[in-house]
Amino acid sequence: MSRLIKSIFICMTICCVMLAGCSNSTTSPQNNKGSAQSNKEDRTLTIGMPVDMASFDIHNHNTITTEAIHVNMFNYLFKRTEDLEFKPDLVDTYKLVNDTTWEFSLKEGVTFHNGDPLSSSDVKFTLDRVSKDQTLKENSQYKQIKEVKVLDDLHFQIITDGPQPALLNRLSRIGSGILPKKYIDEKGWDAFLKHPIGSGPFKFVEWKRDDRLVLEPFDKYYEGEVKDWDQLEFRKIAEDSTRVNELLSGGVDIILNVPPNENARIKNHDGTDVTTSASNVVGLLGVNVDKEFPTSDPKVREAIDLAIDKKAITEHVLKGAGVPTRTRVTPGNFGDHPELFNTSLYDVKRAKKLMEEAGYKNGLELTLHAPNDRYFKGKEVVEAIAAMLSEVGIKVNLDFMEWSKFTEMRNAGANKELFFAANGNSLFDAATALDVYTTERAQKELSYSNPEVDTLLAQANSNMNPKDRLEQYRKVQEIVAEERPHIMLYLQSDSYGVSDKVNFKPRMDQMIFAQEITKK
Amino acid sequence: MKYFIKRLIQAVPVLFIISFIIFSLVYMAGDPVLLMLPEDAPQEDKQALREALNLDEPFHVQYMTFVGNLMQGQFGKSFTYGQEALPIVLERLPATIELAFAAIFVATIISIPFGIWSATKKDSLGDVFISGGAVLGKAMPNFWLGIMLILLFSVYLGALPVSGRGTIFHLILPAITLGTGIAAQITRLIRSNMLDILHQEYIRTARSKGLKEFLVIYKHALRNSLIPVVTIMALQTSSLIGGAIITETVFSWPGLGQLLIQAINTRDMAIVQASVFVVALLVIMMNLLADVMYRFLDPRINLK
Amino acid sequence: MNAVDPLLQIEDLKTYFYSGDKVIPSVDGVSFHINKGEIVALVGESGCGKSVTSLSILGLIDSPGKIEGGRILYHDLDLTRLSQKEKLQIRGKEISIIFQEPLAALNPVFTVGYQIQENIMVHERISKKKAKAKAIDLLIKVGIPHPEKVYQNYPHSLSGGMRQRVMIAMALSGNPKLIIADEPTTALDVTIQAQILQLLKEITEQQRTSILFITHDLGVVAEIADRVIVMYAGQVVEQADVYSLFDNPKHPYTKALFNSSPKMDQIDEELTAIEGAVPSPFEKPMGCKFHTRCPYVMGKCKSISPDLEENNGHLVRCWLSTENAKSEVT
Amino acid sequence: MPSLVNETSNVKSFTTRKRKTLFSQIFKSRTGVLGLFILTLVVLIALLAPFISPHDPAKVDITATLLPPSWVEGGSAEHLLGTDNMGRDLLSRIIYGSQISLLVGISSVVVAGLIGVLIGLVSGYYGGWIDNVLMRIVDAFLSIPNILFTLVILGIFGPSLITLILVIGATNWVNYARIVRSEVLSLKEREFVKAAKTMGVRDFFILFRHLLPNVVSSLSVVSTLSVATTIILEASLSFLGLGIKPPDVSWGGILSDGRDYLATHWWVATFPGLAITITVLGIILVGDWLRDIFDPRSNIQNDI
Repeated sequence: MSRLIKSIFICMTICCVMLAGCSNSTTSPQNNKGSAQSNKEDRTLTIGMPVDMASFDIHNHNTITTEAIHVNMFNYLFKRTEDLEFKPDLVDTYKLVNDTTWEFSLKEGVTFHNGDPLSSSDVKFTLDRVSKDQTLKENSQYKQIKEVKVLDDLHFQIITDGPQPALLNRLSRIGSGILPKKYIDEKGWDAFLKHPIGSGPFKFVEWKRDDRLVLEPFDKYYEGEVKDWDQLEFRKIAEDSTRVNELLSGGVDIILNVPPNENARIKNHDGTDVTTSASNVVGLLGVNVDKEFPTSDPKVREAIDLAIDKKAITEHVLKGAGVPTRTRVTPGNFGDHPELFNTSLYDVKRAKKLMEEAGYKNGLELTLHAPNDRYFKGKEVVEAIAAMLSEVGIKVNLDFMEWSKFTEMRNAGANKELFFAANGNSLFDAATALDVYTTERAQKELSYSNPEVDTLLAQANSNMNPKDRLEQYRKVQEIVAEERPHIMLYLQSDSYGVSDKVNFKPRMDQMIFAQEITKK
Repeated sequence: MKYFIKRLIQAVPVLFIISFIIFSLVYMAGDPVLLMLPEDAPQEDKQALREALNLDEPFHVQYMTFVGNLMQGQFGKSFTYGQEALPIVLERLPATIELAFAAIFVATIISIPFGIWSATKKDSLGDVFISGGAVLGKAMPNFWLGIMLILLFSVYLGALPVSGRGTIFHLILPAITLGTGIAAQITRLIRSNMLDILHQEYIRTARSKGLKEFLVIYKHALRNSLIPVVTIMALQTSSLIGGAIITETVFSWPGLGQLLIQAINTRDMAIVQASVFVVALLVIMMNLLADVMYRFLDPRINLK
Repeated sequence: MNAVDPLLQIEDLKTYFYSGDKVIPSVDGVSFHINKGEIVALVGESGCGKSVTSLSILGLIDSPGKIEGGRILYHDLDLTRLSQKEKLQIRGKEISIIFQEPLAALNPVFTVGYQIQENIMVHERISKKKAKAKAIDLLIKVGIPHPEKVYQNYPHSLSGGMRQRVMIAMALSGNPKLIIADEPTTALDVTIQAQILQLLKEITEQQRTSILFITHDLGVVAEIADRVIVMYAGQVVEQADVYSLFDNPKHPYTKALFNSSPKMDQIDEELTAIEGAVPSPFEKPMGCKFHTRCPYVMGKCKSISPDLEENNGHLVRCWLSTENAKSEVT
Repeated sequence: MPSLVNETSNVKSFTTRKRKTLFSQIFKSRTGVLGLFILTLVVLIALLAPFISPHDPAKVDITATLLPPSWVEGGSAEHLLGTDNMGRDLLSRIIYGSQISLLVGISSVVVAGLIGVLIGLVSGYYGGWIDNVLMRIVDAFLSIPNILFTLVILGIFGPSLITLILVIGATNWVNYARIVRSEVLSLKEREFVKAAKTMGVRDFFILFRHLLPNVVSSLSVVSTLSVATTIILEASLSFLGLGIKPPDVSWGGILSDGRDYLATHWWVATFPGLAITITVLGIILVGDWLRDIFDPRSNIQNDI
């Protein structure tokens, strides 16, 4: 008994001494940390992400930040260049055999991280999995692929269910990273998830969930081993201020999603800067045009559009990190409509008049749903909109919801007049952006249906003539801007905090190609 | 030993009740199938999955299945991770426990000297400051303190890492953040215990032996006043883990708290169930330990 | 004074307590002495200042109390003027104390053996092993069976008598010249009480240790004491050797004590039979402190406090006996 | 028992006996007075919010965001404490925020109190298997950390003012149940209850007329401190994104909004943080003081 207490005392004394030691060493931490870092961490590129990677199942997630990591481990058949042109990656040559058959040849000498060569059968395995298994989240983007035919080790054909003008877009985005068939066949899918291998410039070291993913350069990468870094770390730092502080204190080299209000702090700090890049994420208000709601009246929708000062929002709320837009298909995407971009309508007087004409002289009460903590400055934007709408006599009841509740509600079509969303476009093609206006997809959350739009989109989606296709998409955008099932607000841009120690140029598609990031 | 077994047996119905609470919550959460399948999955698939998950059975049947699985340590697959939930939860547990222990350690080294000083110098300026600080420590929201500490120690002084888990340095700020509240409480507890004990006759006896005042206080008085403190510390497990959820978010600490918050946001109920159950089990075990320890530390109570 | 060989001499001791702006003179000008090898009993009701007197000797008066005046001479040393360090050398070594309630006075979380050993090791440079052996010797000396076993025990697992023996062993461990026994038998039943008294007697005889025996039980006083000091409301009211006091108690308070005291073989009780209550410590009466309860009260008693007057080695603080003495003389 | 301890404690009880009226008790404790003063002030602010608030707390002005307090360079007299990230007047928001924060704090305590007192009374009075079952339920609730429980429920049902109050109430009742039960256990052995029983007074009457009034004092201590806990809990929930939703304003909400601006625009988070800290401080002081009055040696722990 007495010995027990004695031992507790001794333990505590030891701990005290230890802590005293710690606190002593922390008084001279600069050299302490400096020395540790200069030896080891200087050759480590650390990137602070707002969310953890979702999974190594590249077919079963739809988060861009996860793809941004995966591009370092897996190769696509095609790669988007910085200007968002398509460039063959694993593919050497390709040709269109007929409207539904494409033929490809693979580059020679590409190997997976375990040394196995990458061949046509790996491509078939990968694309078959995502196009056949309907439970996968990416299935809808790949079910157009009817069959993958292996011709030989380096040659294969892709046969689609109809003309697929956007096939190359599909082959260069989430879900298209080529997986190692042999490795997965031998070890099983779960083993792959625990220790994934790809053919990319970096290979897997470890993943501590909610903490960090560690990669290291792959020495036999077909374009040559990455020399600037010994290690690549993606750290999850959810809290905005913590992420910024981590950058300022030198804990990470690059951070994503810099909140606008922190721009000045990062810029004024020695050794860090902010760089921005346009994205293709558009903030918008979804409008339920169902008869039961006043928003079924086009005048009300127009009044709402006119009452919102998008310029003020981008300037004051987003602090410059956004551009007003009237369409979802913004520059950099196929089918963009330059006339509807970087412009907005704002006319409070006319909005008031429209409200009067629509019979809401004494005001109107609307509900605006918005998800919690999901979109960039979403809460502030929505609050600003509510304030602006109150100027024209529209009282907005804000309904902030959990993300899961929010999606559930929209899937069920249970949303009321308005909801706020910010949608991206991983395909960089108008097809995905405008698909939501088809009667099939719009009937629930938007209650919107326009036969002309349906026809135009159906034609465009299988139109192999790019010029006609462009015109069809532009026409749809004009109709949408007029009828307003969505009231477009702004195209948001992404801000990155970057340490002066690295060269980093953000990309519009938000991918982080670490081999392109170099040391200064 | 007998007592220990008795307490252990008492814990069984408690675990059942917890399983019932957890199950009811999830039952009320509604149909998970919508979240588990893609939006446009065909109706047949949804129905098939519902049947596979027994979701069409009445409440009590579903509950019995749940308890059956639970006894085998199965909470179902997490749909975000695509794995059995329990191993995922257990994988995070060490990080949270590490943080909790560090916080208790911080709380101990702050509260013992402060509590004693406060009691021996009752009503002095120091006592007023310590007592005031203790109340303040409880009144401050945790996350506020955490962010302030980061700004001060990491950004302005550059002395400690901002976030993440790794070296002992990474542990210091989160441990202080989480430990402050407990330190405040224990300081108050030690102070009032010491005040009580310093008036005990055996303290006078110790003095009458010619013992130095230091020994009188740190040996005779402290050992007595620590007995309830040890118990209280173990009983703090519950609020400690609660506080860890917030601290982990501020410091990006990859523990149970962050996992849970995410699981709640994505409605990954398997993870939610598993983590709540694991936490509850942990708390029950710590309470048991507290009880046993109390009996062990205090020779006045006979171990039967 | 007829001190042959005074070990301890208290002169005009004043120990006051403070509460807010009030002063409580718990010990108000007490003087007496203790000779070598002598057992002196200090008698009085609860709150009369006996315990405060004993704690003053050891310098154990806690704030808000303070020794405000007088001297406590131990040999030639004034204990009231010692530094903290010097006090530590006196306590447990030269003068030790036995408290009334051994269960409260022993630290519950240490073994009794350790607590005795601790006292030895504070005052002697001695190895742990030797200290332990010495502690066990002491346990044998105070008549504890299975001392090795008892050494390992915690106070709560011992009987009341055993605990008090442990306390005595602890008090003896420094070979003190003076033991203050603060009602050491009050909490014990009669047979154990007798044994403990016997033990204390034996110790004084063997080691020529003096004992200041504090009690309210006149039966115990008769059993053990050589000399008796009666205190009331912070003052000594009567002092005499045990025979002269028992034969001829002079102060009305002492007389009242005798009247209310239970007989030797009766179960010990608090002395409640005296009319009235001890005066409030805040509002001590003018004049003789006992006049509010005294059956022989005179006009003079209410205004002027009598002095302690000696008559044949018998000291009394009472106008009545002063008058009597005067009348005897004249 | 003539000992020093007794003499001094006699002195103490003598003084307390002399002036034991509640009114003078208040002013005996300086910290108690301070606490009471703070509380009164906060309650007054909450009640008078529409009259003393200089602006509409929801009035957004995106051209005047993040203005500093008026005494800082760049501040305007228009906005005494500056504006937040949406250009809303911070002072007005804090004034109005007191309403929701107090409302959540007090109503959830009422909810918890009602459930807890009822269960505690029944459990303690009837004993036996009822007590056993109820206490196991209490154990189960105790083993799930409060904030975790609240988070899960709010995650499932979505946070609104009403759910928040109900959920916090439904998870906090155990404290009351335990305290009431233990008090009832000792009370029911007392003469007046036994007498009532033998006289055939109905249980309902004994419970509510005889037992309830006797547990009010300890209840008042616990519930006071619970209000403080709840205010902090609400802030923590806001921080985790599950607190009060706009347009309702709570201190926790303002504080949590302001955390992104701590490094650049300190006032946005500092003032609501101060409001919480000061209010909680006041409540704790009052709670401590109530405890001292009702039961100086009580073992009620306030677990914040």
